Amino acid sequence: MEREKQVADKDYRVPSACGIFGMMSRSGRRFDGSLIIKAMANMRERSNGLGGGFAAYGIYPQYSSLYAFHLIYDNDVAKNETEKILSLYCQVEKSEPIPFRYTKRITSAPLLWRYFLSPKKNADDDRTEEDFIVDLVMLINRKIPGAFVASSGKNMGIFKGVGYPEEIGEFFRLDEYEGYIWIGHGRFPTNSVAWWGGAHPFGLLDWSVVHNGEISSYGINRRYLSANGYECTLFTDTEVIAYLVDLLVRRHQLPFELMAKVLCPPLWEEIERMPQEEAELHQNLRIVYSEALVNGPFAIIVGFKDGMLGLTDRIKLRPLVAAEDEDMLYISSEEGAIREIQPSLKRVWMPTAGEPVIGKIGATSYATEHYIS
Amino acid sequence: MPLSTIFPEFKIIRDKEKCIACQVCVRQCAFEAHIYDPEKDEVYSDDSKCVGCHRCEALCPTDALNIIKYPFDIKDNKNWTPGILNDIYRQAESGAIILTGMGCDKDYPIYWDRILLNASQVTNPSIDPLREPMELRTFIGRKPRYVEVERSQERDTVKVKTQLPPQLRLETPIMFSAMSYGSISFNACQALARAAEEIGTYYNTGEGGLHPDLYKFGANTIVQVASGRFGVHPDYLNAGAAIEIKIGQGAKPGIGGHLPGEKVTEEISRTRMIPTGTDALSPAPHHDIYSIEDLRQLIYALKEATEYKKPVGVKIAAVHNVAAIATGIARAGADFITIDGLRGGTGAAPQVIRDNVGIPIELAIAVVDSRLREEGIREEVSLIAAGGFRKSSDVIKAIALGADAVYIGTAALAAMGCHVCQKCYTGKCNWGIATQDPYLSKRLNPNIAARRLVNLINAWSKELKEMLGGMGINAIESLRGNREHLRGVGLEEWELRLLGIKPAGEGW
Amino acid sequence: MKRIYIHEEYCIGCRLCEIHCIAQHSRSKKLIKAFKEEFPRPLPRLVVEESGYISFALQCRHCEDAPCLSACLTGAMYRDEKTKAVLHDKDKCVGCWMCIMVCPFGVIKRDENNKIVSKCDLCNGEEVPACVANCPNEALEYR
Amino acid sequence: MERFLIIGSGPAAISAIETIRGKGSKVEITLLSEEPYIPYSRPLISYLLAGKIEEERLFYKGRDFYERYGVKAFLEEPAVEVNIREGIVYSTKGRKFTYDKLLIAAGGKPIIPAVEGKELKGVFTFTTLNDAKNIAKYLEVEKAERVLIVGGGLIGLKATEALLEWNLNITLVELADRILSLTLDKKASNILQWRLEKESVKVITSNTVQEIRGQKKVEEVSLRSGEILPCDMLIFAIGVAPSVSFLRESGVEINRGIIVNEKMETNIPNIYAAGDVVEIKNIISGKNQPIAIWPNATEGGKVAGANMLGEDKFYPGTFPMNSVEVCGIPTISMGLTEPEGNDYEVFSKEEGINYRKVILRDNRVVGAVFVGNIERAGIFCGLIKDHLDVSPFKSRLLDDDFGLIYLPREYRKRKIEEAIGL
Repeated sequence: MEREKQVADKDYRVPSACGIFGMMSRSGRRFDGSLIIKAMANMRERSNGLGGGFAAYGIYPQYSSLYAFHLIYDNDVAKNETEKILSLYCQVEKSEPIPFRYTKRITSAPLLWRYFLSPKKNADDDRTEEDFIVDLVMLINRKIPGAFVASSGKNMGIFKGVGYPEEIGEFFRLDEYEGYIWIGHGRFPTNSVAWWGGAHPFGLLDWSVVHNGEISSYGINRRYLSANGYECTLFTDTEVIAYLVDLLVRRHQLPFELMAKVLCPPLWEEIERMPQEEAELHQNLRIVYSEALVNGPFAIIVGFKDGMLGLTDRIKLRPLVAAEDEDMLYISSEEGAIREIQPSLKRVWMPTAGEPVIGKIGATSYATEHYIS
Repeated sequence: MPLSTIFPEFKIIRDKEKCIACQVCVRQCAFEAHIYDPEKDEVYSDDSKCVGCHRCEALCPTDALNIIKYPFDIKDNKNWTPGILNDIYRQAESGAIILTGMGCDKDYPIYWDRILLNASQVTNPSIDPLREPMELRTFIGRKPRYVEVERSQERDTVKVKTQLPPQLRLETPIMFSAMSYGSISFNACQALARAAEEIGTYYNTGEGGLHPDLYKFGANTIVQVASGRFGVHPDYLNAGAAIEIKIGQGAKPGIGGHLPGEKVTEEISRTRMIPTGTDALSPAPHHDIYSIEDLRQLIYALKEATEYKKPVGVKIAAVHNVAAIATGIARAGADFITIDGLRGGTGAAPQVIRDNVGIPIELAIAVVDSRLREEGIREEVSLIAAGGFRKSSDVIKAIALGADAVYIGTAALAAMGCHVCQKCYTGKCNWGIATQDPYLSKRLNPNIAARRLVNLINAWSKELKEMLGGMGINAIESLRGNREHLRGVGLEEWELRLLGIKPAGEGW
Repeated sequence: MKRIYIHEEYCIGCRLCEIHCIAQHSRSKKLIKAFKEEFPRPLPRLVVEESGYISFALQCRHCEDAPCLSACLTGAMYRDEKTKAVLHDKDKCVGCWMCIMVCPFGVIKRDENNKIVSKCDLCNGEEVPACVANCPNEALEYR
Repeated sequence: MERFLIIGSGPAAISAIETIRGKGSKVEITLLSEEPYIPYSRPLISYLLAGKIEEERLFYKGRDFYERYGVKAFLEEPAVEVNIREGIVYSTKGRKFTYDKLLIAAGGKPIIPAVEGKELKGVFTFTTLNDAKNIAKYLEVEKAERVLIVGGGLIGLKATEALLEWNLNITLVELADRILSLTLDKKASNILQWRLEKESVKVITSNTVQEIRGQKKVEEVSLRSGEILPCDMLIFAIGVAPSVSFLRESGVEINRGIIVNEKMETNIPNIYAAGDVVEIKNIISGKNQPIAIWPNATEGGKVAGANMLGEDKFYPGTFPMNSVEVCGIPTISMGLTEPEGNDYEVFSKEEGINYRKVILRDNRVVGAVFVGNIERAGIFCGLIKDHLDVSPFKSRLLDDDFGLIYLPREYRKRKIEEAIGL
């Protein structure tokens, strides 16, 4: 059990460097995965073959009302245990292996399975449907050795594994899927132990997160999440960010822009210069969410069902570039990767430290800097 | 006079070649250890009077003085040490409890010295605080669980709906712990107040009330309400930025306080609202708090009295059941909990209590922080650690263990000149700190003392920033409770478990 | 002009000012030597006053309107053009004590060995006078 | 250009000139002096006569004083008449000096009583440099050995002390029952008399010279008591009087000295006066009188000089004070030293030759005497000037460590602030 070897009963967090990429069609047009594979291949330098993956939104239109669970199993025992639990808590509409093809370099893989399901919630269960799903994901990840939920959102899926991202893309036959948002990740972990579940993107519900960096606030972010019901089982920084996003946006109902400000709050001296109302907002956010501040170098792209968000740390210790053409928004570690697939861009810009780039389906502007009157 | 077997603690070495008989030492020693002989125009010394405060040594213009430990050698004995024998001699002669000052000086483990910090290498750049912003600002007070905002539809605007309970804003997570006017001089109080104001932090009145001249520092004052209720009245409560109910003190858990009548000068009597010259006795418990619900009543009484505009906290000594007590206090409505560890200081305490009661602050912080988190109420209360913080690394380790801020007492006194001779209870502090004798207290120039305090805190803050930067962190809140950045050396399994840290050598 | 200011609330009566003043005006300017080997020992150019717990060191105030200047018969007492300090030229002094008679601070002394007066000279151009430099409690300030 | 004329070259004149030039004024200053010398310090003549200092040191303002200060000085040319209507001063040499503003600082003249034989050779006064020089010359030439000094006041004692250095046989005759009777109290007088007698000075009190006899020069004197004293030299030292004779007809108001107001103005516009020649307010008695002391002259000159420039300076007055050292015993006295009546409270303390006495009236210091230990005597000068109520610390006044520390803190603070012009 590779995962057990890594995780055992200890916290075991592996720092990594990465290439990240996100692209979306503002108009909601769906396109296949070959473009993002090409972009990721351009940033091969940023990976070392020990992890790659993609998230794609809009790929399961026929099951759009169901939760699509992507599972990675080490063995059949894990699969059987998991399916028992799934059928206990959910109505499983469809269960099938995730299609793949072996490539030159990827010649073996864990069991990869997907399920389309709806929760079977008791009437006296006062949890929201989403919380129910989150708890289910936590249960599987924590309790079933050798089973890992790679994604659990609707009309989206996460495809990831050990290998260079373009190989993972090929392996999962992503050119055969069509989505309106694609997020990619190539990983450069500092240790050699590789595990398919440990690759990015990391997902929960509709969230998918790719991340480049190492969070120096990890210890406290994790304790904060733990106090809020999120068990970090993967010991990756990405997992922490995904949970934080879920907590802040879904559960605490913060707008994306403010979620970004919780993760990367303005400096106190900046807050002091703000108009009073705005200063109060940011001060309160900082005080209340001090343990959700994500410190240390990072660049992330968060995907969600109607958009994506790019963000770097407070002092921009990791690269992030954004670009747009008529319909598309791109966010990437490197501009070259964007130009690889779209040489004629309307605008290319470097988001400043801690300032989110947010793209939403149907919206026209991406960067939201001063949205508070 | 029967033979005394007490031997001196210190030996005064006077270099006759250098001594110019200027008598600075004679004038400086309140214990009269130096005597001038006008006939011979010479100064000589009486070792038995020396308390080892080193005031004379510091002021001797020709460096003619050197105070050393008195060489008292008995036959080697690990059990019956000279110190233990001297205590026995003293008690055999006096029949009294041995009093002492400052914090426990015994050889219990100092966990700070067994905990190491992390730093970034390659995968995560360290941050240079000289080039990049580095934030130490800290808020003490109850925090809501989340922030609610109001979105306006027509314009893409957001307004904050959540109002925060009262908070103390600290520019650096270091405050000056409770030291009463009475235990320390007015000048010392003033220096602490001024330094707190300049730094942007807080000092604590202790249970000595608040002298009218210090009301102007109210915005940087935590006023204490202790079992004696000295100086407590509505103006006092409203003068400070926060209120701290003192249940216990690390140096003497379970023991009250006693300011002898001779120290109750006119000014102190006015400040404490007790008659001049009477002993100021603080009972061991609050006689209106015999249970946690009584504490809750007091907390809310104080909140009522201050219209819920000020955080109200509770200070306890770190004792065996500290975690459970702390959660009880949090649930009783306290906005912050101060935990004073084994090595916390005092102006006067029975030596036997000081040296034998309580638990180290390191363990107390760890278990309290963990317990509060386990119970999901960590954000409801801030945690202030006190008791023996000696340097910035102690502070940063305390924060990483889970404290929001720390109180420093002895370190602040040392910055003002204290040499930790432990004679505070005599009222004869030669450094002008723990005394009400105007001849002695003016030795503490509040301008100098405040400047030195500010320097110390600034220096520590710079060091905190360096250490944070090394860990790749640019805001102190990302370290608070972030025990990932701590590793233990030379600690037993159980100690690591209680501290919630991994042993050195183990990665993430 | 730059003057010595007295903060009596911080004077601790240690007399280090006096001791260092003596040394500063000794031949060797060295404390131990000045006290142990030089004779006669120079007079301190300041007075330390003490009563109960109050004390302060007092040296010539270098008054704006200095009575000693008006009283001096010999021109020994003069105001330094540059520093505005009231200085005393020992070669001109005949020891008539008129300045002692009029100095309201009582800070001009008889130097009986030399039959002239002795007073604070602000340490003659030292950056900080010795009394101020050696006050451990900033009870004296030079500004 | 405005023309200032100054009569006199003593400290009042000098300090007026220094004040005028110190303020940057470029007015024309003309000065008439009876002295043949550039300005010098008269009190120093006793040191010169004693051989303690060189003549050069008397010229305390430097040899180039008049040049440095741009003063056109006429030496040995005292004023003889002042015409206030024309604004003209006539000198002994018959010259006319016009002025816009006039300062009379003519000082005092030694009083010589109308006794027979006062014109004889060997009869001197002792106030000027020439006096000192003449005395010295006479002593050398005539080998005089027996000296009679008439007057046991300040000048007499100064002369006595100087002449002790010459190893002479000195007799001091004083009209009052003790020496320095106007300056010191009895006790202090006694101490000094004892000291003088120890130096073999014969002190005769309650007596005076009735006649001076001799062929060409002094040979003996007869005293009022009938005693005949052979002597080779006689020095009149019975005091000085304001030198005002040249003003008798001028219209400038004169009593014993010139009458001035607090601005040192005489009754005549543009005519000022200062120094020994004026009557100044004695702030202890409240009455005006000549107070012939050096600080009074410099202070008065300073105020006069400033007011001549159009400023508005006031001199509130002073009180008598003196510092005199006799044979190694310094004394300082100020104000009332031997008060009469019941209005006074007297504190005194005596220890060997060290003697201190302080006199209070209405809890204010009005006088003090110091003998031997004169340290910090000036503090009392300040107390008299400031009219400070000393009742809170009365009992401390004679303490060895008496100092500013016993004064009220506020007063002390203000005093220090005032000194530095705050």
